[in-house]
Amino acid sequence: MATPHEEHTHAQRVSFYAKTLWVLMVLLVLTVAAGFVKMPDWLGIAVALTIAVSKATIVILNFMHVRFSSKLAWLFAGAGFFWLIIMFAFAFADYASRHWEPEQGW
Amino acid sequence: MSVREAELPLAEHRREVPHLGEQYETIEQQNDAYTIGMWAFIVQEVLFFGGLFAGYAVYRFKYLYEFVAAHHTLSIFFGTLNTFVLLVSSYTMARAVRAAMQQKHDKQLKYLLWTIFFASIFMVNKYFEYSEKYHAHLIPSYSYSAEKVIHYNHLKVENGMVDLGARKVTLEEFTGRTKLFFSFYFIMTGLHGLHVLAGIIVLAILAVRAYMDWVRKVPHADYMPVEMVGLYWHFVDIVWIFLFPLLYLMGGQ
Amino acid sequence: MATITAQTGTERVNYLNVRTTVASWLLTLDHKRIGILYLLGITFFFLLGSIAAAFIRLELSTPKGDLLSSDTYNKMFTLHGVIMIFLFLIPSIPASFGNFVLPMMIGARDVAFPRLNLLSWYFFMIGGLLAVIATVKGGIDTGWTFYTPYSSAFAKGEVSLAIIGVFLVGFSSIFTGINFLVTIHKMRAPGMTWFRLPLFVWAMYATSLIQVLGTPVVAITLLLVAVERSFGIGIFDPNRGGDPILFQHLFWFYSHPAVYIMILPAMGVISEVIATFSRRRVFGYHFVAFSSLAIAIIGFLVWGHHMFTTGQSIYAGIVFSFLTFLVAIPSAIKTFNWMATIWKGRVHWDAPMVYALGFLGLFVIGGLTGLHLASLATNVHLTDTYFVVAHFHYVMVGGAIMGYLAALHYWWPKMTGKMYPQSWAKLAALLVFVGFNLTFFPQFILGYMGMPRRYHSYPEEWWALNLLSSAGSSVLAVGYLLPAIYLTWSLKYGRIAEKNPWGARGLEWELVDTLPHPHNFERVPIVTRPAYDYAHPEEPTAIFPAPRPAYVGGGGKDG
Amino acid sequence: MWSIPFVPPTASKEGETISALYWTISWLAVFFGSIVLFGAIYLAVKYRASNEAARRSDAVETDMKLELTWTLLPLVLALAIFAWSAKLYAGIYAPREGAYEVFVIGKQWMWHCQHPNGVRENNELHLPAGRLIKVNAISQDVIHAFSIPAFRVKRDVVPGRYNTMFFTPTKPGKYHLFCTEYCGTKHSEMIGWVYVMPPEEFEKWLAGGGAAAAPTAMSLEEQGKQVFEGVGACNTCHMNPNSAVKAPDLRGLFGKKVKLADGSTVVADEAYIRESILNPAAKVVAGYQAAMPSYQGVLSEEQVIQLIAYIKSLANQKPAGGQ
Repeated sequence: MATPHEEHTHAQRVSFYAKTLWVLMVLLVLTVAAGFVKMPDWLGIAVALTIAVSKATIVILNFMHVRFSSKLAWLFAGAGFFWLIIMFAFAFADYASRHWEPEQGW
Repeated sequence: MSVREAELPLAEHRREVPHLGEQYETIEQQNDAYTIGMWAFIVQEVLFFGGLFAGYAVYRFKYLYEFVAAHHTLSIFFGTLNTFVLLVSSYTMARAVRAAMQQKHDKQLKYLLWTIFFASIFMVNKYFEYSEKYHAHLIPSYSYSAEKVIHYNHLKVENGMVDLGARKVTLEEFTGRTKLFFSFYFIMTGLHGLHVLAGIIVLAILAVRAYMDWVRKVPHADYMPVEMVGLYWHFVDIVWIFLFPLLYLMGGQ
Repeated sequence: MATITAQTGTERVNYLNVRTTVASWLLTLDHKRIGILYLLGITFFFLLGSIAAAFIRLELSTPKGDLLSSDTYNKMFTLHGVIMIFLFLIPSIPASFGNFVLPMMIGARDVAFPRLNLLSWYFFMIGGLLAVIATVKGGIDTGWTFYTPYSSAFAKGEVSLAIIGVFLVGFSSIFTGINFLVTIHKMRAPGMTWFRLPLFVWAMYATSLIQVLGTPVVAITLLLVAVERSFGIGIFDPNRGGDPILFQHLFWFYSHPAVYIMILPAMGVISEVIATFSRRRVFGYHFVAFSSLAIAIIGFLVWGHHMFTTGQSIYAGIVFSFLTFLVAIPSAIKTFNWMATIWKGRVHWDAPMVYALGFLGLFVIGGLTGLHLASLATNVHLTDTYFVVAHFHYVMVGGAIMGYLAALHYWWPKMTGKMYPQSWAKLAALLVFVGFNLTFFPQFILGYMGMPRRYHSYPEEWWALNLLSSAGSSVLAVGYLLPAIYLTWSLKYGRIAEKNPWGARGLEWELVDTLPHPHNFERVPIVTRPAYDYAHPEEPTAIFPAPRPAYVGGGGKDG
Repeated sequence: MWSIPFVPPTASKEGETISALYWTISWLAVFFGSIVLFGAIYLAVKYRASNEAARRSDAVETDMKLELTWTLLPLVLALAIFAWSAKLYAGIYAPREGAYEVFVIGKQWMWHCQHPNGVRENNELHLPAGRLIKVNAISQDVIHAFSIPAFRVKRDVVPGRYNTMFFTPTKPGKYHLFCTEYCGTKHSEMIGWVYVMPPEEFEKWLAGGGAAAAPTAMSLEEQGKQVFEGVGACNTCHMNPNSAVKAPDLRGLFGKKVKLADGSTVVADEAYIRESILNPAAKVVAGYQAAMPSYQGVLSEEQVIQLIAYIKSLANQKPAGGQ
């Protein structure tokens, strides 16, 4: 029985956290830079979201220790965002397809 | 048989780990339960903010020009600074959790205080931003006026029509739609600010407990509360990571 | 609570008499006491909602609508809707019986977070109190759906106060959901693998998934309506640039899965009751278990069938209609499996079984009329008519409340240590069944004839059917009063229940004596047999290990 | 004396097919419902504990064949119903050509219907039998729903956008009209009547200015022309050879594809024209300036509908070159 003292904890080396912070800083600079580049609206959104998603995943995996915790934590972390996608997908399916009138006598 | 004896005979392994709840058998079970419980709470928060993001996305899709005009009044400097501050506070929080896991209560206290410090900077920035908006009548209540937005974007307004370059909209409609942007701005950043405030209060409580553990040289204190608040704090940072590009940078406009 | 008279000379300690001060009840962390507190709370709100229902049926017994003014009538049906859905149906089985029985079923001493459990009860009572205050201060007339722009721009009355009340009750439901998710994952006794779990626990797991994933969206949507009312912004008000259909999307994203929060626990109870009183393991255990999960997940993809006529695009309507037909299949699987369980079983016609058969009859009618509303063309004609009212009452009252009554009669001896008169209970079940059909079947006919919902006056020719429906509702009212009478009677004068009155399998019956110990089990049991193992009555489902001091079982570790 | 009705009148072509669908689903429901209800009771009685005669076996716990049958059978039936109902649904809401168009405006607690020739009715609607009807509905305040049970059709009336539906009344008669989306205090008084008349009788009624109801004899187009030249003052720019501002020619516009300034093309239907009147800058035609002022708040919903009718009447004229 693991005595409570040397329990296994997810604590990592300091450099692990420092490197994560650096990567996040680089991505932040990237986000702001992307903000000033003139590009069509949908591309702007795509770029901004990919950078934000990558920053969020890094924070979840490294800072929130999901990388080292049980499969269940992965499941819960993923479920939240997956349900968000369900809500966005079906709501936008309605808004986007509102102008497609099926042709006559369909 | 008195009530006291009816309590469960205190199993020997409970005495060593005082913070083990009665309903749990082992400390791993309790730690896993706390982690999963916190993640369930974060899933619920993701969907709570998700509803707001869905509403914002629909109106951004419908009123792009007005939203772009309105977002120019937000200062990108403050936005970037706030993101920087929150990222660093996430880092210091992770260091605090690490220190707690290693039972180094002094370093844990230090990093908790750093986290509180950065969080307070975030709130101070927010205060400046909000007060600046208040003076510009951009708070979306009855006293809202789109003057600042028009002035800021140098938009021409003749006989009640605002010229947005690609198209023209009546002043009354323009005010309504920019007010919609600011209502989403204030609700989303306000709700996020409340979460940061709640985070500061809980961090303060943790700091006091860390100090007590440090002073009393507690051999191995329960690090789970610090890890839980860490999960909550990283989530609050993630919400801002999505808020910043969508509100302040509007994706490349 | 009445003090329980001694059983075997020395007074055994149980969760009721261990401490009997008021503070011990209001600050309790024991999941069983919180279950009882919830039971009292929801009974009070069920009474309130029923009074509103009585006024509605009285009003509709005459075409002219002369008993109540139209404004009061609107407030009555809104009150009936809000109270019955948010304050009774959603917490009814999960919060009261789930809290009471779930930990015992999986061999745990308590839920994962007892303090969060108590906080959820206080949120529930404060939210309910706010709803009552909003009613007393003038009431709201927006309907329980709070459709904008009426609720945000045109409705007078205490809408914001009622919304805060519903917001708090929503969070109480989220906390219960989080608690059960973690309890089922992490607190199962050793040996209690996922496929040895009773089906009630599977149903609770699916319900908690919906509570955690769905409720926050309605919380934020109603918050936006309240903010819109107080600051005059136009998020859902088209005159100020908003979009009312966006409100409907966000509202129904939660509110349809919410109806599965109401019915899934009842299905769990029915699986338990039918298995126990047919003395047979539930037929197709895996199918019934996974259909609970399927309902919970597909339930999130179908909300558009509430919006077929609102101008939602035709293609989105077709997608939602297709998925709505899919979500009906798991319910069909469950129903047929229940029937197959009764086939070749030894059926004991005790009171809970009579309620369960009533559930089967009414739920199947409710479920099948859902097909009329899932199919696009008939939905156009039937939506917002009394056909919809009859459909959801068949599923909610015929399904969820019959399941709730079955649970009440099944676990009553476990909760109070007393038995109730079986004959009165069966009569009550019959009365509820007959009264219910008399009340709501005419509404199907009225609905097909096009009588709109929420009308306080209607054309002359529909008088007869409405009168029949109002008459039926009085029979239903008597059917509901009977259990209240003989159950409270049994508290004082009821026969002392023996340890396993129904001869049921399962940890909560075999290992826990009639009135459970505050900590359920002396030591954590080891589960050896799967659930409903009536084929081997001699082997207990779980055994207590030899008393070794530092037993480390570690809950069902599944990673 | 109490002739209790159990079935609504069926007075439209769509109504017949939807009733057929309704009764198919109902008989399926009765069939499966009785299997479950009476089956469960029968099994519970046959296998009651006290009846030792019944053969019992604890062996069978699950039977894949049985499970598959009662999964796939309902699935197949459900998909059949789904396909049939989807087709009928498109029949009601998908746009169709050559319909007699009626404009309906719902406002708190009354219906206001307008015929193409200018006849206006409150809480009443006269329709010709046998012709395809297109109802174009909009609300001025909250969400209502225009529901005629006898035709088995219903459309939510949402403020800020046109919702349309198509049906073909067949049996002449007087049928109920209800508001079925909760809209406030007098929601249950927002009712009325729909009269279906034989075609020639309907023409006579229409020509007579709708007997009691319509004060003016002018048709919708004439009223639209009046607004076009009068309060709207649209002819200062449109179709005016010597106007200072270059504005698109509205002749031959309705129903055609229009190329917009931002490159996309859109069909000039009612919604496009209404939006171009109330918010002209939203969809600027290619090659033109966004110079037109908005008429939001200047023209009422009726006047907008009259303008649309007038512009539709110009649809078959040839646009003068060059404008």
